[in-house]
Parts: sequence; C-alpha cells; structure tokens
Amino acid sequence: MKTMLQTVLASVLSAALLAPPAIAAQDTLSLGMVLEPPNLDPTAGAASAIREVTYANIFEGLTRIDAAGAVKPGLAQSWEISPDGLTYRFHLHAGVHFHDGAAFDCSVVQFSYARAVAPDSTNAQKGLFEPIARTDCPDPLTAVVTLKHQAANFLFDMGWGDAVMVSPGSAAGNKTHPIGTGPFRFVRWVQGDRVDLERFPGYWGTPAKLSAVSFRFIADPAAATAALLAGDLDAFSNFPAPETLPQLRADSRFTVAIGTTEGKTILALNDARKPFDDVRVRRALAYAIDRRALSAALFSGLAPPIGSHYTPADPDYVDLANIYPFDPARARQLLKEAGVAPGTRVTIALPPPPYARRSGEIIAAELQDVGLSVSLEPIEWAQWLDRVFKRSDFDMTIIAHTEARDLDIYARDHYYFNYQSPGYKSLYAQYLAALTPAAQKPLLVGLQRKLADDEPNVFLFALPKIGVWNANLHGLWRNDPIPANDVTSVYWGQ
Amino acid sequence: MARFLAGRCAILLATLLAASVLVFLVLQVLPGDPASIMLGTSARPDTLAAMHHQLGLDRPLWQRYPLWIAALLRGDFGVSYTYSVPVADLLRARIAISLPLALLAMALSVALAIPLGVFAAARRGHLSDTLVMGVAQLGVSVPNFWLGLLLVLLFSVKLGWLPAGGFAGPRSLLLPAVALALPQAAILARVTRSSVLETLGEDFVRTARAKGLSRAAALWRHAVPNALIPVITIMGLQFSFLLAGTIIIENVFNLPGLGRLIFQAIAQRDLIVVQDLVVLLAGSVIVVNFLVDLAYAALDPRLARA
Amino acid sequence: MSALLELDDLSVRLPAAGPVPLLDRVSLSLERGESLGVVGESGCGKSMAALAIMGLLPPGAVVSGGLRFDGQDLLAAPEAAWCALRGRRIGMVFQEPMTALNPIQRIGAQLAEGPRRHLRLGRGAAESEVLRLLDRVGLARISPDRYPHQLSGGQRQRVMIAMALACGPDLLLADEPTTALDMTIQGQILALLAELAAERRMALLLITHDLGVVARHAARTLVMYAGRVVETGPTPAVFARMAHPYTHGLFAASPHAIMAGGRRRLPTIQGQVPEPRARPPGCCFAPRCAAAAEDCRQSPPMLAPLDAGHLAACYHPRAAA
Amino acid sequence: MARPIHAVSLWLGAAISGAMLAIALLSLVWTPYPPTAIDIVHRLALPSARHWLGTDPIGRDIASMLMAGARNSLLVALIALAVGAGLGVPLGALAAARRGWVDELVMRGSDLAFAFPALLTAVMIAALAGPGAGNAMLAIGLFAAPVFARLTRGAALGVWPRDFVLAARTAGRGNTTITLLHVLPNIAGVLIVQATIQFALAILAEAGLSYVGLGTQPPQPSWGRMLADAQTYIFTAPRLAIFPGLAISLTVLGLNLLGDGLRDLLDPRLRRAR
Repeated sequence: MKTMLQTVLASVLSAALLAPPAIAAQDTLSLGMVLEPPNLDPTAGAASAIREVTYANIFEGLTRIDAAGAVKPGLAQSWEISPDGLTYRFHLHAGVHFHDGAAFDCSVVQFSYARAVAPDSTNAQKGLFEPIARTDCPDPLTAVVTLKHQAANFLFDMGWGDAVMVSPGSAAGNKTHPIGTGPFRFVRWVQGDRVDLERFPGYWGTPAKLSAVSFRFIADPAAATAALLAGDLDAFSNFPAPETLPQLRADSRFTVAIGTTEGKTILALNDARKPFDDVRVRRALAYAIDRRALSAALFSGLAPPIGSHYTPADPDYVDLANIYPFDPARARQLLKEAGVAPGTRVTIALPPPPYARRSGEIIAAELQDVGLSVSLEPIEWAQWLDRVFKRSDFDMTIIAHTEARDLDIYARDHYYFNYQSPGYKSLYAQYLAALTPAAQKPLLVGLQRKLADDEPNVFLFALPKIGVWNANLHGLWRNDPIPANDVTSVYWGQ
Repeated sequence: MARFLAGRCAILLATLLAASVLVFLVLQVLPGDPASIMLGTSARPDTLAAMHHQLGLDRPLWQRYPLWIAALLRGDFGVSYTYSVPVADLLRARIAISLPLALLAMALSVALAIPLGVFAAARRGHLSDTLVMGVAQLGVSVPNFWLGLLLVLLFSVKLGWLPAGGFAGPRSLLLPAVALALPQAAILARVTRSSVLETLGEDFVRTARAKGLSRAAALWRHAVPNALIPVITIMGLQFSFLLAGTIIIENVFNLPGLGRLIFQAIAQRDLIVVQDLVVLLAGSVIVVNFLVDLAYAALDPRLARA
Repeated sequence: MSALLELDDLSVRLPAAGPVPLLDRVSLSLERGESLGVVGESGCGKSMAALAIMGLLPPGAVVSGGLRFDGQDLLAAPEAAWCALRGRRIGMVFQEPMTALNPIQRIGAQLAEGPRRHLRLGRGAAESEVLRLLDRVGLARISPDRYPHQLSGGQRQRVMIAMALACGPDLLLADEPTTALDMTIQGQILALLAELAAERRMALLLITHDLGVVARHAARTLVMYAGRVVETGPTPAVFARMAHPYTHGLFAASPHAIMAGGRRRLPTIQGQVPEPRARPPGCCFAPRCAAAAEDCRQSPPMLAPLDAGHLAACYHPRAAA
Repeated sequence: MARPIHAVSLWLGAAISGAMLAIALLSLVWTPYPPTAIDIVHRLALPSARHWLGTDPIGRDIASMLMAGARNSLLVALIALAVGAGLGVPLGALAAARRGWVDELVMRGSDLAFAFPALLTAVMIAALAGPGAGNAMLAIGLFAAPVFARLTRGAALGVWPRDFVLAARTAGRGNTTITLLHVLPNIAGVLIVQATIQFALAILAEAGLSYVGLGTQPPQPSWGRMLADAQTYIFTAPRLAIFPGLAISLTVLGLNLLGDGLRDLLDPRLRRAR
C-alpha cells in the first residue's frame, strides 16, 4: 500500500527525474551484453565480445555461419572446390562497398588474408590461415585460394570473425572505428557504456530491418534485470541472472529463450600430477560431484549435465551424462582403492566468471564430503592464462571451453590438463582422415565415449544460452553456435 | 607565503614521483601478460611477440619508465592496450562520471552534515541533539555499499523510481551519491558538532554575546566559522575515503566510472591505464590535501604568516 | 531616583555543580558615573556576578533575588531585551584579551559589529566609527584590517575596551582587565578605563583581585568571599579599617603592601577558598581566620553596618585603626 | 548532564562488541549447521525454526555463516589493526623523538601511504599475490599505519616538553627508554581510543574488500562476500542482502560506541568538549 508521502514523492521525482524517454519508433534495438569488447576489430583480439558486436553486423567474411552453425555464403556467393581439396575458387558478390565507400573485390581478399598471417599480425586465430599457400585474383570478382594441405574445416573457419574482410584503407583503424561491408555501420562507442550502429544504406544485400542498434554493456546481473524490467533494454541475448528467470518468465512482456552453446564447463584436472594421474581418482571425483545440483544452483536447472567434451548442440552428440551418477560412497571407495588418504590436500583454481566461482564452492563442499581437503584459489584471467593454461601449474580448475567441436585438444601433445592417451590420438587421427559424415559419426561417438571412460577432466555441464527479449522482437539467435549477436534479420512485430 | 608555496609544491611533486615509481615497479612484477589476455588461448608465440612489439612491451624497464613519465609530463597518457584508444579519452569519459559522483556526494554530505552538526551543538544535551547524534552514530556504522544495496532495494526494486544501475543520465548518479554521502555526512556531522561545541566554549563567543549578539548570531557569525577550520581538514581526509568509496559504489551501481575502469584494467593487464589511473588517484588525494593546507592557511589568518 | 544598577540578594546556583549557590545573596547598587571595585580571590564569585549582570551565565544556571538596570527588572526580561542592553547600555571588558577576540575576524569588523547592530550604522559610518574608537583607545596607528594575533596583549585589551565602549554604554563591567598584561601596561589600561568612565559619566564595575587597583580607581569597594559579600563601603573607609579579617589578609598579601609597609616577605592567607560544595556551616572564612571563635563556626554572619555606608559580615570585625 | 549518555554509549558499545566477540568465539565450537555445508534441495529457504535466518542460493545456513563470518571479520580486522599500529606507533614515536629529517621522512612517507586508498593498495596486492584475507589485512594495515603514525607523533610531541621527560633526559636516559617509559604510557589513552575506531574502520574495510572479491576467499564465510553474492538475488531474495549488512553495521556500531565511551573516559581534553 502506498502512503500519501510515497505518492507525493513519486510524482515529484518522476516529474523531475524520470522524464519519460521519447517513445521509440519500433525499428531500433537496444541489446544488453555482459562484457564490453576491448576493441572492435575481430581480426585483432580474442574476446568474444568483439564478435558479439561486429560479426555479421559490421564485418563479413567470404562465408558465414548461421544460427544453426551451418556454413552459408557470405561475400562469396558461391565457390568450387577442386577434387584434391586444395583449391577453392570463390565467386564474389558484385557491387560490394565498405562503409567508407571503398570497393570490395578480390584484392581485398588477398589483403585480408595476407594481413592475418603477416609477421606483425595480432590475429588471435592465426592458425586458421595456416593452410593457405596463396590467394590469386584471376579477375576482380574471383578469388582463388590455394592450400598447402587438405583442411576439412576450411570453409567453416573462413566464416569465423577472425577471417572477415577488411579494407586496406581502413584496417588500421578498425579497433576503434570499424569499417566493414555489413548491413550496419559504426556510429559511436562510449567506452564502458555502449556501441551504437546504424543501418548502412549502401548495403549490397538485403537491407537490415532495424534502423539502429545499440549494444549496451551491463556486467551486473541485478542491473541487467532492472534494465530489462524498466524497458531500457529490448533484449539480453546472454542473460547473466538465471536466478531471476522465474520472474521474467511469468512476465508476458518477455520472451525467455533457453538455447545451447558450445560452452563445455569442466573441472579440469592436471593429469600429470598425483593423484590425478590415476583414472580411479578421476572417476571418483566424477562420482563425488552432483551435476544436477550444480545446474540447479547456478542456472535454475537450465544447464544440461554432460559426460564428455561435447554438448547437446553438437551433431553426433551422445548423452553420457549418467555414466558417473552422483554417488559419494562409490567415490570414497574408489579413492580408497587408489590409495588417496582422507585429508589429501587439493586446490581448485577459480577464474573470475561466476559459473566458476560458484561451482567452486559447491564442488569444494562435495569433495570435502568424500574426504579430500579442498582449498579454493580465486585468480584473475591473467593469472589463469599464465599459471594454469601456459605453465600447467595447477591441481584442478573450473573452466568452460567455448570453442566449437574442439575434441582435438585431447589429442594434442601439450595441453594444460596433460591428457596423454595413444588410444585417443589414434582414434582422432582416424576421424581426421574420415571424409564423409557417415564415416565420421562412429568415430565421433567413439571419441566421446573414450573421454567419458578415461575422464581426463570431470565434465560438468553445458552452459545454456539464456536469451530474454521483448515478446514483440523476432529474429534473434536462440542458440550460440559461435559468439555473435547477428541482428541482421531482427525485426519488430506483434 | 611564496616560499611556503614553493616548498609545498616541491614536496607535492616529490610525493607524486615516488608514487609513480612505486606503481610502475609493482605493475612490472605483476604476473600475467597483457598480450595473452588480448589474444586468448589460441594465440601462437609469433602473434604474442608481434603484440608485445606493438605495445612496446619488448623494451627494457629502464626505458619504459622514463618514456612513460616524459609522456605524462607532456600530457600524453599513452594508448590503452586493450581499448587501443588514447588513455586520456578513456579517463575523460570515466571522470565525467566519477567526478560528478564524488562532488555530488561531497556536496550532499556537507549540505547535510554542517547544519545538522551545528544544530546538534546548539541544542546540546536536548533530545534533538541525542537523536541527531544517535542517527549519525548509526550512519557512521553502515557500509556505504550496503546502503547502496538497500537504496536499490527500496527505490529501484520496490518503488521503481530510479535505475538500479548503469549510467542512464544524471539521475543514475543520485542513489550512488546518496549511498556515498550518508556515512560521510554522519562522520562530518559528528566532527562539526564537537568542533562547534569546542568553539562555543571560547571566550570570543562570550565577547560576541556581550556585544549584544543573539545566541544564533554569535553561533553563526563567530562560533561556526572558527569551528569549520578543523572540519575542513576532515573533509580533506574524507576525500581519500570518498575515492575508495567511489570505486566500490561504481561496482554496486554498475557505473562506468574510474573505479570500474581500474578493476577492469588490472584484470586485463592494461598496464598503462593502471599506471595512469593510480598516479591520477594518488595524485588527486595528494593535491586535495595540499589544497586543504592552503585553504587552512587562507581561512586561518594565524597560519598565513608561515 | 533609583540607582543605575541594583542587585538585591542576587543568588546564582548551577544545579550541575551542586546545590550550594555560587553567588549567595549579593546586594549592591551603582549610580551613574560611580565606580565600584569588586575584590576577592579567584573562585569567590566576582566573575559570576558580572556574568549574572550580563545575563551570560552558563546554561542551566538558576538565578533568584533582584536584578534591576535603570529601573528595568532584568530577571523578568526576555532574551531580546537582554540583547538590546548588552553592548548597547552595558559594555564588558574580559580578562583574557588573547582569547576574547575572534582570531579569524579583522579587528575592524569585530569593532563595527556592535555599532552596526545597535546603532544601525551603515558600512561607511561604521568604518569611520571604528577609526574614531581605535584613536580614542590610543591605537590610532593600528589598521582595522589587522587580525588579533598581529597585536600585542595590551593592544588587544585596548581593542576590547574600544569594543565595550563602541555604543556608549551607561555601565562598563571590567572583569580583571589587566591580569593578563605586563605590569607596565596594566597602569596604562586602568588609567584609560578611568579616564573614559569619567569622560562619559559611565558607571564602572571594576573586578579585580588586586586591592591596590581598587584603592586607586574605585570610589567604592566591595569584598567578596566564597560567593558572599564580606565587606563593602566607600574605598577610603574600607582601606582605613579593613574590618573583615579577609580584607586585611588580602591587603597583606598584595604586592602593594610590600611597597607600603616595606616588609621583605610576602605573606599569604593560609589555605584556599573552599569549594562551593565544601563550604563550612558558619563563616566561610573561619577555617582560614586567625581570629575565628566558636560563634564563627555556628552560623554565617550577616552584613552589618560599621559606620556610614561601611558594612562587614563578621562577628569579630577588626577595630578601626 | 552529558555524562550519563556517554556512560550509556560505553556500556552499550561494550555489550555489543562483547556479544559479537562471544558469537565469534562460539562459532569456533558450535554453529547451528556447518557454515560451509551445502544443501541444494533446501536452497533459498525462508527463515524458519529449522534455519533461523533461512538459507542462501546453495542451501547454506545463513545464521551459521553469519556466526563464522563474525569470527573472520574480527580476526582480519584485529590483525590489520596490529599491522597498522605495529608500523605506525613506532614510526610516529621515532619521528617525535628524533625530529629533524627523520620526522620529515616519516611524515612524507605517511603522506605517500595515505595517498593510496586501502582499496587501491588491496587491488595492487591482490593482483600481485592473489586475493585473500592475508592480503586484505596487509592492505588495511598499511592504510591505518599513517593514521597511527600521525596520531602518535602529534601526541608524543605534546609529552616531550613536559617536566618529567626533561627530568629523565637530564638523568641521561636515551630516547628509546624515555619513549617506552614516559611517552607511550602518557599517550596510551589516545592510542586506545584510536585503536577502537580503527578497529571499526578495519571491519568496514574488510567487508568492502570482500565485497569486491579482494578479501576473505571462499569457502571461508565472510559478511562482505555474502553481500556480494546476495546482490544478484536482490529481486528474488532481498533478505540475503539484509542480514550480513546488519551484522556489519551492528559490529561497527558497537565498536564506535565503545570508542566514544572510552574517549570520554580516557581523554579529558575531549571530555570537556562534549
């Protein structure tokens, strides 16, 4: 019940402070993001936030990835692959211009790829371009890329944000003033607050339906919720406050879309360190952890538990989540068999994301419960990259691997969790050699099962993509096959 | 006076220099590589090296410090590693939020504390004095970030009058400024009260009354101006707390100010931004205290002869 | 015609300090142009009397008896009436010139405050009035723009006097105006006060612990002890007889006595003024009095006339010399 | 007339502080539930007979966490206080005893230290050595040190010219002996009062640092972190943000009242002013 004073105050305050914003014409979008991009050049930085602003909206590559994760034509309207798989002939769209008026043709492709592999290149995914031997331009609208060796994922890779086309005249300034060929052009960046884009009238393809898009950076979950409720934001495609979902779901103004991501959240173990070199210990840890409780506590139960390094979003996914059901007694017994004394001290290094910090507390309690003495060590990203990732100086850590279909990391000789399995490596080599999806499928299943069996890391859950947006808004991606907020076909309707 | 000023300025500069060396050295031994944060886990060694070169991190320490300081003295704050924009631009945008916030908080706390403190002193021993001081005692004890949360709870969640966070125009500064100001006002009110009580006991106040000034006139014309001199010192000291408070409050309210910038810059090892910011913050504390000394000298003629 | 100032059994109590009155049934009267010296050791209630007359007693003080100024009953007067009197018709000079001036205000502003308030002088008129006042107290060469800390003690006391005189009061209270000053300055200041009082036909209430000062500058003398009047009368009569042993003791202890009597040793009165809450039931001075007898310890003596206008509160007054 | 009020503040302050200390000590041997015990099924339970103050988002008992948090808060603040006084008092005493360039150096050093808000120091230390209670103690202590140094110096300067110090000097006592025997005992009252106030400030600072993630680390319960964790639930379970804040405020209030009361008891100069 409102008191008189409240009512009076409310009217005074609303008059003074809440002068209602001008009713927005329904062709603009204000989209919330948790993290701000450090720069706006997807070819010079690893942060996914860069792609979440620029991918497909400002910058385009020869190919593009769609909402389902499939490769689609981008600036190249079609292509032919030579039978030996070494020559790609891309047919480029005609009449494509950059936002500054520069023309797009094959010379830009040559420039973009050469720039990515140059010695002074700071492209975070330089490896993608490693197979390229050279790029030729038989005519301005044809680009012929010759590879050194076969690369099954080449078309997919050229659809990444790191492989977008940049203009020789403006590439140097893309970090702060990105100029691409996309349907939106850059307007302004208010650091710490937002990036504004507007529809590019000279776009070569289907024009965007929205006239302007504003990406707003709101890291704090409570503030994000408040901004949505207040209508300051139209959408939050990766909503950071799962705890408020019941409230938002009950509110007919909003669409709540739970989608999938490639974020495999794992309790990574240092397999080169005792006692984690013993598979019984690793399995014991898997039995000791209640994945469903984690999902319930962190994501209101929306994060699907996983049992291997694959997510339900991936093709050929096998549900292995129940291989090690929650069973503390079994865990204790396995630990005993492996000779791990009760009270053995282990440390979990926790990087900053909330999923890691919160899982850490729960997992620590569960591992204490089976007799380990756990200490938690929260560290910054810088330290995580340096100590855990680069120098493998850790016992356990909690981390989400967000790269798509990255089963290869378990086949590497040196990777931070130090999994060494000749069996897995040979299986993976067979997979690489398999040329058809039909041939790949049993191998992919085998790889997943092998990982679940060896449990090099404890596989926890797949990060859900929680999208919350105005119920009248259509065309936003529900799933997250790659980091992007592709708003090119977003529109307002009823 | 000129000699006094020159001496104080020299000390000021020396302190700033010492602060800059300290910050620079600490940051150099900080584990973590800015380049690997920017380029992520897939980056190859040659890419990292290229990034190091681009950032100037391949130069030795003894070259980087003088380069940094010389540039600072020219007013060039350098270019942010992560944002790739001039640090000066970043700072300008962030100061545009933090400074009004700090000033608003300071103004609110002064506007609240001085009248209340004087009032309590004038009504010493009365119920109203006890009441005001009791509330002040509570105010001193409440952490400002909790107060911030409570304000959000009341004004944003329950009443929906004001934004819970983020910067959506000046009204976004209102709650954080109140959260910062109230505990500060409580301290200031207590100091004001005891200072006024002390001066009310002074002979010159009695002299003023003997001249026929009413109690209120003697209070405001003679006791309060004298009492405010020590209060100004406290306000100067509070500035340091206010800065620290601003850093936390900006996190509570998700305001893109200097406080968030410094957390972010440290996390991303944007060393140049951290260096500039720390020197800026430490410098502003030093400068404010210097200004307080000057104000003291200006307000108290007894000190002016120094 | 009634006296300018009349105290009639005026008592002051501070409940916070105990039930015993700090000022106990004090009566005195002062005519226009008359000068009265009030003497006694510190703590005997002299300053309390002055503050009572100014209405500036500490908060909580309880006043009883009669206090009249120019026929007006001050105890019944509202605060506004007090304010109109203070500085305008009653001026006061305090003991400690170092602290009695506001350290952060120019002396000119402090001097002008009274005239501007009471006489409604404009800025310009107040400025010239300040110059005139400074000149009158012998500070013609001191700029009104000075701050108190830039003046010597004697100069500050002259400023205080100028301030008290600023609106031409009818009564000037001077509470130990020279105690804090050098001997050489003391004479000048007292002379100035006497001169000004005479010039303006002001009544002067001069509070001091120094009998010599009273002897020279006051027509009448009032001796106080432990909050009470113990002897009062025309100065020559009081000094001639010193009927109360306390008056005599004070005189013997005063430095002037050395010069007068040529004695080597400075005698002192044994003991101290009793704390208000430790006052004996009889004569307060009895414990320190050589002449005290049994009756002195029973009940306090009342003021009784000795000869014309000369009264003393003593069962065994000293005989006339 | 003001005396009884301040006697009230002394006793009330002592009572609150004593109660907090008792709760902290009790938590060493008993809490309703283990403060780190997780019970996902009963997460976000409302206050009830079973869980007096309810449970948090992962089902921990809030009352138990608050009790253990008291222990943590008091301990961190106490050690920070020891660091601050341990650094500041000797330096201030030294400056007062030696004067001259030593004095100047100590004072300028304290200016420099003072220019870094505790939070900034903590951020730097945390970046260097990782966040943690130990580093929070160090940062808060480093920030308190100049306060103690200035206060000690100022108070000691007032003692040095006194007669008994001159007498000791004439008797040939050294600076250290005089400082220990005469100066410090004479300024102990001022220092104790300041220590109480700094203790309260240290509790606030620890809460602030833990709130931004630089203080006490999980699983060790901490009031500041409980507040930080509660922030995301401000729409759904605002009570999570109420209890820890009350605990902090109450403790600080108790110490401040105690400090005020002690000041009246020990510092006659200020007693007059009140």
